[in-house]
Amino acid sequence: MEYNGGAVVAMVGKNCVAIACDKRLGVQAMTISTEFKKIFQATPKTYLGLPGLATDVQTLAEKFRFKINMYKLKEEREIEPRTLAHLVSSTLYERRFGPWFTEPVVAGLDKNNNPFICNTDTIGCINFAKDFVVSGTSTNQLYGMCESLWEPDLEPEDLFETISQALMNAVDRDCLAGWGAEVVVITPDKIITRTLKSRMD
Amino acid sequence: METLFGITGKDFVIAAYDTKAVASITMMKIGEDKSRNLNDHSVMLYSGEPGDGVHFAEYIERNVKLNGIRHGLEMSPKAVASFARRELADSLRSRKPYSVNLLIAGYDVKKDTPALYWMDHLASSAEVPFAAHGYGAYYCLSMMDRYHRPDITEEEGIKLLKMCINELRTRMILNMPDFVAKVVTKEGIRVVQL
Amino acid sequence: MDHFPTNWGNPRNEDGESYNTYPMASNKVPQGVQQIAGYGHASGHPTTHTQSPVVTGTSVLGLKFKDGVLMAADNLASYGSLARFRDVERLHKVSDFTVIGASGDISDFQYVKHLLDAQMIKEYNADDGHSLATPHVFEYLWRIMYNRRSKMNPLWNTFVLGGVHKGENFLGAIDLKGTPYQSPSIATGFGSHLATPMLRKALDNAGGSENLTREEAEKLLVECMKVCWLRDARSSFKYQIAAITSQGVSISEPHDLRPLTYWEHGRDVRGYGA
Amino acid sequence: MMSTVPSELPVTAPIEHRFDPYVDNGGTLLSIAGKDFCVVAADTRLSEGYSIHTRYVPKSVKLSDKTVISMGGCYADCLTLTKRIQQNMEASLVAPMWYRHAHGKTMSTAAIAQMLSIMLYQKRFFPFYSWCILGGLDEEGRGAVYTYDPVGSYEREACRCAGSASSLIQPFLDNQINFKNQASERRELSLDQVLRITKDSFTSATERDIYTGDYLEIFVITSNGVELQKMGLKKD
Amino acid sequence: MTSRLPSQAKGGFNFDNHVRNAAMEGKGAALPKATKTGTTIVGLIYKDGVVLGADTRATAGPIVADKNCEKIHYLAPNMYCCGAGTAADTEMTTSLISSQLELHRLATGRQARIVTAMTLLKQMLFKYQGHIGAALILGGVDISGPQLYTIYPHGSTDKLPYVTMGSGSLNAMSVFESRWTPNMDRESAIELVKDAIEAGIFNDLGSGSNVDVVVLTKDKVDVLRNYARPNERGVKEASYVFRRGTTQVLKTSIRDMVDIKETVESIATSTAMEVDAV
Amino acid sequence: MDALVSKYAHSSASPLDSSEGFSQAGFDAAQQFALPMFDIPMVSNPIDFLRAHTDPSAENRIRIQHGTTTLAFKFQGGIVVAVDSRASGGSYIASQTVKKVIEINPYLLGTMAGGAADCQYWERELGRRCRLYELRNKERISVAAASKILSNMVYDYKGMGLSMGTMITGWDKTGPALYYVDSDGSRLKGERFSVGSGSTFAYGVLDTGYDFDMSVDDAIALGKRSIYHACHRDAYSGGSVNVFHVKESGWEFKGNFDFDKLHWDYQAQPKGQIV
Repeated sequence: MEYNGGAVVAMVGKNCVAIACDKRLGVQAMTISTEFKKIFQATPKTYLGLPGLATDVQTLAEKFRFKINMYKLKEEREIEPRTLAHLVSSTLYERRFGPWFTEPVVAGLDKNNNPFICNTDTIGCINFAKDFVVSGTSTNQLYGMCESLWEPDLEPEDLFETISQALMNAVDRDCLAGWGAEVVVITPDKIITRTLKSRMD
Repeated sequence: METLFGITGKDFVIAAYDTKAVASITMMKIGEDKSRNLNDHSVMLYSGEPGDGVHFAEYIERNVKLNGIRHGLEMSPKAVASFARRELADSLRSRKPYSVNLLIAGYDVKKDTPALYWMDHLASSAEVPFAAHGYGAYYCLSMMDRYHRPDITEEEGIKLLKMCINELRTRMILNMPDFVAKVVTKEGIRVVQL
Repeated sequence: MDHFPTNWGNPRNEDGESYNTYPMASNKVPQGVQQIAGYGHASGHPTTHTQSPVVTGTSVLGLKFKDGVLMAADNLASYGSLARFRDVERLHKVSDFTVIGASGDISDFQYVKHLLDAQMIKEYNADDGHSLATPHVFEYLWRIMYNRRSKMNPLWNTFVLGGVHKGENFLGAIDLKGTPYQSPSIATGFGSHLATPMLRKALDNAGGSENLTREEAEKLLVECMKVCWLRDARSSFKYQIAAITSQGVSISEPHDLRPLTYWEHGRDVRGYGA
Repeated sequence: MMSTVPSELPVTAPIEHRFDPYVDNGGTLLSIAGKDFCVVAADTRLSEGYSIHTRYVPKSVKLSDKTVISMGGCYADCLTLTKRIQQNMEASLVAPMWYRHAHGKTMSTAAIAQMLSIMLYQKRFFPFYSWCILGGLDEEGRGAVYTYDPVGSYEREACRCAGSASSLIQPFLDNQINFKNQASERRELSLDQVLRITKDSFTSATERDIYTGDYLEIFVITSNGVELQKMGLKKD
Repeated sequence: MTSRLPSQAKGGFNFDNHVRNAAMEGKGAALPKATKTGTTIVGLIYKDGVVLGADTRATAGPIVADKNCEKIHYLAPNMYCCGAGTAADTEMTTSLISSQLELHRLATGRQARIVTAMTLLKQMLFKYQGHIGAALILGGVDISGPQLYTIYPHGSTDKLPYVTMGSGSLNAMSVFESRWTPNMDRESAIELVKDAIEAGIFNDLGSGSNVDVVVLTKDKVDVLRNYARPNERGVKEASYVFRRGTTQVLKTSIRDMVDIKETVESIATSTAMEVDAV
Repeated sequence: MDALVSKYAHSSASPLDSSEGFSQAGFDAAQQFALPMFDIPMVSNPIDFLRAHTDPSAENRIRIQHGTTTLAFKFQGGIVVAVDSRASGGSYIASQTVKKVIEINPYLLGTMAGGAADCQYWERELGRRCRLYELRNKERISVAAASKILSNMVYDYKGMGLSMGTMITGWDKTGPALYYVDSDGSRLKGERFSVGSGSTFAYGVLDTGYDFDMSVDDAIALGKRSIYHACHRDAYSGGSVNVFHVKESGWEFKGNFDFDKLHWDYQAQPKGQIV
């Protein structure tokens, strides 16, 4: 986890969800890239966040893309976020004794446009939350921020402000995360992706 | 200590490597080629565990060429990088993992853009405007930050590279022999002796 | 200097002496280093200390109530898993209004008893009209414990001190690392897991120790002792209770827990499921 | 990996080969400086491992009408250090004359701050396991917060949180007190606002940090002296 | 080039990453922690059945990862299982056994017995020699009456009228030892379980938040999720909603969702389907 | 009077466990000039003890804060000193506002890399000694002598876990002087130094942009820029940049520049020509 650094957070708002990540790729102390995104679109209204060891992030992103596409081909429908969460969980638990070093986050709207978020630990224990989930090297900082800032039923624009402030202030207290941030707000009728202006140290 | 550099510019990529071959405390050879041309528009530089680099690079080279012959299409740098990353990631989970750091420099003929991929021994890959491997990175990344622009010319690129090498020669405690640069453009791959 | 920041501030591995000259020859000790801790014996061999308890007592319980403080402890001193001494008194009267209870190493407890008694005698001899009250004994005991841990030679005990001073009830504990704390209820050793929930719950229900009568408190403490005996393998059914009120200290004769326990349902327990 | 079967429960008298003189007793403290006030707050839980020794132990001590010290970490070390500070405020370490008697005044916040740094460094090779925050008013009557690492590196800041939930609360303070990442909103905060932020910091931290909880003690230092407020936190 | 498709799950654990992870650990990289349930879980037998109880805190080190997780897992219609230890292990183990029990039920055409579940669990855990860190309390009612078992991570089991597990087990046990009696009625049994869990919640830092209770009798199972909520969050003193536009943005892209509505228009062929029945 | 003090200072000691952790030393004027006193744990190998408790894997880890990228260089107009302001404990950023230039006196500056407390304490001690030197000799101490005092003091504790990598700069009779002193006992006189985990990044920019004959403004800009680039690439450096200029009349503080602002300012500017 600490080798490459990085953080992901997801939050529930009123009929919307938001997921955000930092953009650093480091090798321990040295920053290599500031354009390394850790969230991936799984379906039109579901995103998957994968903070952790960069090589596993990339391998798993490919793996999940494959699995999600296979699901779509077999079932002739998009995978539901809740189903995706279980897919993630069993994929990770398969490696119970040699885990992938990543703690995935799933955020999206289900077919009835109800918000869904969850995260899992490295071996696939799902944590279904109704407020927010955090993951990566800045988890402590993010927990503190979200616990204080989050409130129920935020409109998409307010949710954007809250999740952005939570993420930026959290990674500003973490040596290994930061260097830019990206926020995706998913609402029933649009997806708003924003790149934040943040500290680059 | 081995050092690799990569710099992209307006219409080219420069990939440079030092030509040292070292065993234990002995310099075995100067003038070693640490690169492989994967196809007409991509080149791979490697450093790391002796032997692993050559074997891995040649393995990738063969497969990239094979792919090109089979499909009659040249793999883009991005495809090459994805393929190499996946192969390296898989090898890490095998009994005999390769331990190599890579730079893949290429020119995407279709998109008409240069591309540079940085990859470490754990198979984390990132597309970057410039990159370095080895201890040299600790001195030169900041210099590249300082002087690099997306639209530099090839001449400026070589100049920047020379500045970096010069810095290593002043600051690094190890003997820094010659570097060789490969320049990838739309026209193909050229070797530039520095 | 090592340029990697996570290594800063701590000795580096290469500082580990390859010539193995530790303990340092005294001329190598920097001039400014204070000798409170020394480098070991003059012989050149390091000082070694007992680093584990030998004969031990288990939990001590303490509870404040309306008019004072109750304490309880069983009479067993174990030697590993052997019930070695079955009539040891682990509650000791320090002064007219102070009782100390000890869990942990019994010989260390005896040493501390000696320290406290000596201190009390000194106070008595001074004959200046003052005597050390419970908070003062607590402070003294804390310094002893902290000082010993700082010398890396701890007294392997957790002490509970109960008393009454100027109309205030006092109940505090100090562990082998010199951590002092006070609380309306205290349980050491295994009792911290078993008895603490019961004591805290009873205090919450009563709305504080000032609403707890002596009868209620005593009943509760006996119940806790019973639970401790049922689940703590290093405990005994024989126990004593000490009461400290404005009237002074009274330490009871040993009581027996066996008549209070119920074993009938054990008849239905057979096997482990297979 | 730790499992939670009873046989592996921590027992208070550990059997180990090497004596570890330190223990982390948990707890969180913070201090915020205002224009003419300073707030020092700490929870009161004293824990070891998964056990709560006591729900109420004061982690902050009033040193003078202008200064309050708050400490977390190994409670025995913290309390010893506090006593030493109090002793030295009467009798200075360097020259054992009674500070108050020698100088005819109480030590100023800045003087205590420097003294504490030296006292901590004195134990450079056998450190006090304690995070200290010194809050008070400076000579001009402005709020001052001094923060320390365990061996005495110190700095004056606007606000700081230390202890087990420090990494949870500190970014929140950066955001709300120092207006980090929202520079456009910057304004002077009143005592009332600071107290609200303090309380919310602790209620939030209590939710997520298992070592923080029970009660909250807030010392408010103004030119009128030191005032203590208490409030309950969750007890689980 | 051979097919590079990721292999589909074959079942069983995959150890491919083990060598690499061990190598990384050897180089000093800290391995991430799995979520643990510090946990107090209890169970008791009363007059008509079994009551199971659990707290709802999941921890990752000193941090609460989930404030209201479910630790009482469904196994079969007549049995539930409380889990303590590594959260993923308890979750996966119980769901695996649950599906085996369902298959067993379908194969035999009978309600599964508690002892069957217990045996499946202990055999699985024993096989993994404690590496699967699940400490379980299994309770249910079958033809031989109410049953209560504890299963330890190494595969040993116990059969007792009242049991506790997890880091708060001793706290909860003190409540049982002082107040449990045989043949309790439903109300007092639930109350006792609640008190035992609360003893864990308030005295063990690994346990916290709410009390979940499941009551199993011969005919009925009552899942009393969040039966008691003794730890409501403290009310916030202020709202921290930011003024819109506080956060500085470099780039925005908005993608609108387009609803593709497929409407099927029926073509009027109303009479074609009529069959002359004459 | 001394007798009275010492009587009270000792009277409370009990014969059984005399030292209760409080200092009970009597007054001794010579102490003012002696090396400071430190407590050592009473174990056979105190260094092992300290290592065990400060190691990242220790159970109750004592996290000692550390500071990071610092540089100083000589040029025709004196010396420029530039530093970042981040202190981290592990990967947690403990502070973004640390003062890493220690003002020993109006003519001497020390920088701070390594254990923050080590630098602060010993450079404060150095300041005291420099003042004593001035009082005794009625002239300012030379930079060479000051750096030697520091080097000698910390060398006494070599191998015990101190970590200090500092640059002592100032202006004395010989003109501007720059010394690198570290806790291993190195003391180097030089023209251009950078210390800390981000130092390599700073060197890269500093070396390529350096020219002895540069103007004061250019020198300050170069120092600022070098630290900025180190902060950008190195995770353990950041916060803001503090710049000082040492000249004949003493040092002058040239300002504190927040990294965030610097970054977006530099981004807006055209990049320099490759020289």
